[in-house]
Amino acid sequence: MENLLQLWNSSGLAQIGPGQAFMLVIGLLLLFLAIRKGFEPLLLVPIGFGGILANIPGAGLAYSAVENAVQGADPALMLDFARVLGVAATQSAKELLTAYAASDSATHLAIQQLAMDAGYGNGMLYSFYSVAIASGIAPLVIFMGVGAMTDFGPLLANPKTLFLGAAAQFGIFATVIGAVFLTSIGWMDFSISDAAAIGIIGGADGPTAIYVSSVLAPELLGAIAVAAYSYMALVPMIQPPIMRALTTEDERKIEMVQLRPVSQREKIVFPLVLLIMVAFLLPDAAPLLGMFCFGNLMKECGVVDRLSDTAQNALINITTIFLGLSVGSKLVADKFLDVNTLGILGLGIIAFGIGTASGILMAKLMNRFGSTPINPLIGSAGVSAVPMAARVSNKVGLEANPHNFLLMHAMGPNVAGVIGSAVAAGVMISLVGG
Amino acid sequence: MENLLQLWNSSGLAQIGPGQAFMLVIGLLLLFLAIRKGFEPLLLVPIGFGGILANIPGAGLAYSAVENAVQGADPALMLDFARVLGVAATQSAKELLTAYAASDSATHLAIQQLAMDAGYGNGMLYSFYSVAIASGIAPLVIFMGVGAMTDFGPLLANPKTLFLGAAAQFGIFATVIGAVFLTSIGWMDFSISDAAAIGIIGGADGPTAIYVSSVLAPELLGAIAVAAYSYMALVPMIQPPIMRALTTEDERKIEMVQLRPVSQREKIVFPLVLLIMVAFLLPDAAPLLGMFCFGNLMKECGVVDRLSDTAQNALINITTIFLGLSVGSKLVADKFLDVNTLGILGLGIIAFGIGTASGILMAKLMNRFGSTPINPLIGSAGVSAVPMAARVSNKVGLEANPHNFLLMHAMGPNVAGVIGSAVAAGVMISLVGG
Amino acid sequence: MENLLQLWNSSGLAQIGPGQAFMLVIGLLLLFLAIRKGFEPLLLVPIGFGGILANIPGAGLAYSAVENAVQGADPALMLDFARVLGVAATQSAKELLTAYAASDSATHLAIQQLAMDAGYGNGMLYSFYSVAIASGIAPLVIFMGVGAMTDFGPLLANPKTLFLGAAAQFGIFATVIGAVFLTSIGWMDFSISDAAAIGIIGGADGPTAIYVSSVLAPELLGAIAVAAYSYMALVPMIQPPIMRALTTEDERKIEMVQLRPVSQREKIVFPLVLLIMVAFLLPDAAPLLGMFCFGNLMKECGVVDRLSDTAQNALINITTIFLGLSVGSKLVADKFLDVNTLGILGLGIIAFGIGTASGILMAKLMNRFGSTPINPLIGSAGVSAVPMAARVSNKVGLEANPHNFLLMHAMGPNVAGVIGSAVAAGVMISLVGG
Amino acid sequence: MQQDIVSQGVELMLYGMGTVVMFLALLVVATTVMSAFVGRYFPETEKVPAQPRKSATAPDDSELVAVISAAVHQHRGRK
Amino acid sequence: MQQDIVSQGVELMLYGMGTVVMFLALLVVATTVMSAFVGRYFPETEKVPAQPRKSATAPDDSELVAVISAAVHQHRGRK
Amino acid sequence: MQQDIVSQGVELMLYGMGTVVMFLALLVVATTVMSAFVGRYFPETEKVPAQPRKSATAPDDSELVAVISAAVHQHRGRK
Ligand code: NA
Ligand code: NA
Ligand code: NA
Repeated sequence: MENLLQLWNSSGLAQIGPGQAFMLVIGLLLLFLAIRKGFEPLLLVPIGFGGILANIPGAGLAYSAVENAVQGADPALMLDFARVLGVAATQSAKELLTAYAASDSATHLAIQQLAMDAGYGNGMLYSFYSVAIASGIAPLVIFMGVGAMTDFGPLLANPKTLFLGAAAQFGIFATVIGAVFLTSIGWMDFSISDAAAIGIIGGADGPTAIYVSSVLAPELLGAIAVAAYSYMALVPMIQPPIMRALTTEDERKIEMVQLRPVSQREKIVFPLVLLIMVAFLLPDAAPLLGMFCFGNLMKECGVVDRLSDTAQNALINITTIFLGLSVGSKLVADKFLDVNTLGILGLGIIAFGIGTASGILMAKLMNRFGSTPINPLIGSAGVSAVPMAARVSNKVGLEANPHNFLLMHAMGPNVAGVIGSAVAAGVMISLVGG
Repeated sequence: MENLLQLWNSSGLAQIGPGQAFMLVIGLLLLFLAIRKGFEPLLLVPIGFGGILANIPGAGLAYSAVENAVQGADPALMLDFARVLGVAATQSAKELLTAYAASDSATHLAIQQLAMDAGYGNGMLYSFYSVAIASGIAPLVIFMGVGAMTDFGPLLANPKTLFLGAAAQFGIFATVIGAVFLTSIGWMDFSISDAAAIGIIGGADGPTAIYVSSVLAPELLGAIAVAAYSYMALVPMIQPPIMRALTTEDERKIEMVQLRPVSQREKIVFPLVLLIMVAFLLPDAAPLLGMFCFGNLMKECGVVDRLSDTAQNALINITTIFLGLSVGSKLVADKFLDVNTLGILGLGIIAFGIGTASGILMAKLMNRFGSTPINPLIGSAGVSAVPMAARVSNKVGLEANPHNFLLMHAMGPNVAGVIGSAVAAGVMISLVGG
Repeated sequence: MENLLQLWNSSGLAQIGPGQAFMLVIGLLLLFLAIRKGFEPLLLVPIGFGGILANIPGAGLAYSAVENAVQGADPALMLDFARVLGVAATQSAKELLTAYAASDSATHLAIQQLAMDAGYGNGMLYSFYSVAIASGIAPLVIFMGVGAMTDFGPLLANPKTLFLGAAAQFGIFATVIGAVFLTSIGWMDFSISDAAAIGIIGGADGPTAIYVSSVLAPELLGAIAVAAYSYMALVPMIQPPIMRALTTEDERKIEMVQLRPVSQREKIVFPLVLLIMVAFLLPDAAPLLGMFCFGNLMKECGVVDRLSDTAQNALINITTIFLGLSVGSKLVADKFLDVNTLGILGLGIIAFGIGTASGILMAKLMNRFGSTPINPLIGSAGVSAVPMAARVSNKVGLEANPHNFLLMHAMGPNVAGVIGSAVAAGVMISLVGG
Repeated sequence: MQQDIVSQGVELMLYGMGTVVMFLALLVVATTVMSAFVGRYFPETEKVPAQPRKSATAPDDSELVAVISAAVHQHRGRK
Repeated sequence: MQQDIVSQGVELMLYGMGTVVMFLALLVVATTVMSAFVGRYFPETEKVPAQPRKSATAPDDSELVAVISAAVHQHRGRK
Repeated sequence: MQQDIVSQGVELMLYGMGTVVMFLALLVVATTVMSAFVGRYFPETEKVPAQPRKSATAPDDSELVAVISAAVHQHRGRK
């Protein structure tokens, strides 16, 4: 009988809260969007599944040993925790965790040892998160793989498109302003670090967003990653109206001159030039852009093809699986269900819109002062969201002029946008994260 | 001269004990069985090789830094150990290690620091074990890969075969009874946790057995894993006599109606249904079944094929290599050579036999009450041992009736058996492991 | 304004020192040699790139949290460090780090906690180094992959070529003498451990050199690895003059009898024979040779092809990427730019030369006493540098006699050299590392 | 050794086996309901082959076919 | 909440966007110079195809061709 | 610096080189014995090719052959 009770008490139905139930539905919804609607499935399938696992009631898969111990709420253990933390023994679970978060590393270790000795362990997803994201490694490895898949040819053929990639990052910083404004009027409660992490959604680059969040605002990482990947999937819906509103029919019809051929040697030297510039000007962007350049150099140099091949396949796939599940661990109800999450979702879409608009307006500006005509539709590709945004430019361009193939021209600002948002990430970590 | 002595003293011949010599032979025997006889070579080659490495005299590859320090037996260091552990300085090596195992995490850390400061390090296999198995990760990753290789089509076409998969798990629990009985009459010395871990051998599923052992009875893990994989390889010898004894010629001739086609959508939804049921009813099975369902969803959803492909190949292969070597580390003589190991080997084969019989008897029972005829030979496939057991059902069926192809019908109970033993694992961890 | 200053102060140009600038050039030079000249690109591309990343001023990618904290030089934190280390508060950064290195594990932990609490973290490359090399795992995994790519057929057909592989290791030990001699006359400052690690360059085997350095002389690892791989790439330039000088035209024309066919069973049993001999005679070589034999057994046994395939591809490639970047972290200016580095580079090339000569002289000696003629040119392949050295033997042989194909004959001493240097590694770790 | 390890074992068997059977029985129900629901409300409009798609290798197929075509040409050219 | 979080945000925007634009503008210069330099002093002598080489699979090609040849033979033999 | 680092080095050389030579000499003996033993008592009945089997790709062969057959058909159909 006692066993039956033990089984029932350890079952999910006996322990589920409304938040967890809601998050299970959210997880299923993400899977539906990924599988049925094709929303960035490589990330959203693992994230959605991880979100479901994280919210299994009673399993504690997304919690650390300490959090699991606090939820276990053994009175004697809680007394020990309170003693080590130096707080009153009457503190609630939430207050204990707050005191724990504020304590120093030595206290952390002592509390962890107490939790382990009492038989509590880290949940599976928490372990994945520690190894893959808290260490910073998974986004960097993915960035290396992305580098190994990126062709800088179109950018090298027309370096001026870097300006489009720069302009589109205005979406990032406009969103920072939005976040601090919402805070100043009391609707939300974001610190300047939070605001910077939220802004990076406008960079339209998944690994960069996850990397910045993991450094500046780990508690918002789940919402930021979900917003970034969802909106990247929505680029074909978000961008075209803005593109049409800001351009005239004539502008959309502009045909661009064919790109010059780019030699292999230029492609080999480019990642090194970029790396040296990062080294001299913005060391805080060195991890992200360094790994990106490394991947690209492996691809282009032609002598380490087996490494480049692995970076583009086995390694990035393995990392993606664990990155996705780890992000899912941040969808646990008591961290995700917060008014701030709504703010993040709202600000994220604004970031995409402003980035798109800035890119287009910069292209129009360059058209006014430059001699070579630029179709302003390629400006929107500067937000990155590689290669979706470039395809959108191409598609909208074809609607206006069936002989106008903008895809390769849009790939320039598209990869420039990746560099641009990594630079923005470096600046923000440098200014805010110190 | 002193150097020659140092070299000789550090050589294996000067240090080998009879147990290690015996275990080297066991390791070679496992390799022979794997390579020449085809006994589950993907696991038994690494396990056998790991077993040899673990028993290399003087190398200490399977020991932690602390164990290596205790074997080094430097008197000053042993005094320090005894002081930190709070035991008498006259304790033997074995007593010191027992006191260490019983001490709390803070003491563990202090002793480890002393051992490291004295120049002792963790052996290679010990490190592999810590990362791959003690963390729980390797069995889970393998389970994900197995999920990505599993086709639930036959099960979905005939869900009633889940009952066969349930019945065959009786082998697990009957073995628990056997283990506690042997303990109660004093022949063996198993705790209830040990008994549960031994029982899981009857689940005929390698990663589940390793996962449960690593949680409930890490010191028995080597014997349990070796038994599980050896008996899985022996399924074509163990099962047919039992199958023939419990069925009549007529029963073996029963032809089954062809399976209905199963739509892709059912296959996509099924792992989610299973996951939700696990979440609500048996959270303790969530890590195992969650990863299994995740692998299966990646396979079936059709939009993350590169992840599914990696989960089935590079990732599962890498994990298998380190899992096998890690299991081998538990074949170190002073842990493996124990009367309990004999008990485990004996109980394991009984578990397989009882599981086989239960599956067949359940099929006969269902035949009595159901309308659609079931060939009782597919009941034996319920033990899992995918896909060996299903092939055995097919083979024995063909002997009785050359037109009777049972393979696809037996795949239903076969994969049901995987779910069944993962559920059993969850129950046992929930009831015993708390 | 303050922000502009913060950005400028955090830029690389404001912080770069002459050493870092020089090392950036060295990194680019390594990349040039690897990409343009084909110098062992699989290792030197990651090493060179890692070297650049390590020397990005202000990024601290190659430093631990403690080193980064000491470079940050916050006065209050330095006072805390000095207090915990028990040294005077007036110590310089360098003296603090020396005191830290000399302190015990518990003090290490306390200092690390202080650094983390102050917001300092481990650099990316430092983390890679800890996981990949300090743990010993990466060289071992690469050795396993090399084992899975090695064909012992030519060695088994003519086991006497093992003597050539033994003789060529004299380069290792002659270099040890060179290193201690340079120390005794005061030109360099090497300990006996350092000398042993430097000697292993003469083994012409990358993973062995990295493994030995990581155990015996981690601070010299960068220079040793760069020397080892560079000279391996230079084998076609270093060896031929020595080969021609030590052999007569007639000797170079010697044609060797065709190798007997070797059965698969011999190939399966050989790694086990080697493993057992290592177990009995030289346990300290067990990690290296154990993993090597394991890889080879997986390849030859024919029943775990999917594991062997992964060990030769995805796994070795992933490991190579991180191994290379980790070695690059040791090219950080303040550790690499040292007069000892010049000594290492000089001694390394001498080691290659002596090894080559010893192999050839041993072949001539065997020719004098044996009945079967041996072309002494295959002796130089005994240094390992697989398969480059064997190709050099073949090429020089063809010059003397266009019908003389030595490649397969030279593969015997070539793989024998791998075993030989792994044995030498074991001896040195046993005698010096204890 | 506790005196009642046997009774512990029996308990474990009863509750364990009971849970396994109950869980899988519920899964039979859930699966049947799910299949009926999917079949009724979300029938697959396009014809899907009965066996699972061999799509894991899909990303390489086009490339593989190209290589093969080249190889076949080369192979013929050599004759 | 600090009273000046808005001004912090504005500052972050100004310095951040400024850095992004400056960095990418310098990169335009550096890239243009690099391309001109490479084109002038290190022109590629051999003709290189415009698209990146599909060499990632190169190490396996010979083996693949061998397997294919065998398969083609086998395939014909079966007819 | 200890005064006798040179003698330490010489010792390391003597013992080290001695061990290497001895170990490999024993390995020559062991290998020769092993080959003789295997050749006498466990000769391979089936004819095995001299070069190592290219079996690393074996698990995929059947699939590969299927793909190839399809490709060849497709290739021909296109003509
Ligand atoms: Na971007
Ligand atoms: Na089972
Ligand atoms: Na060597």
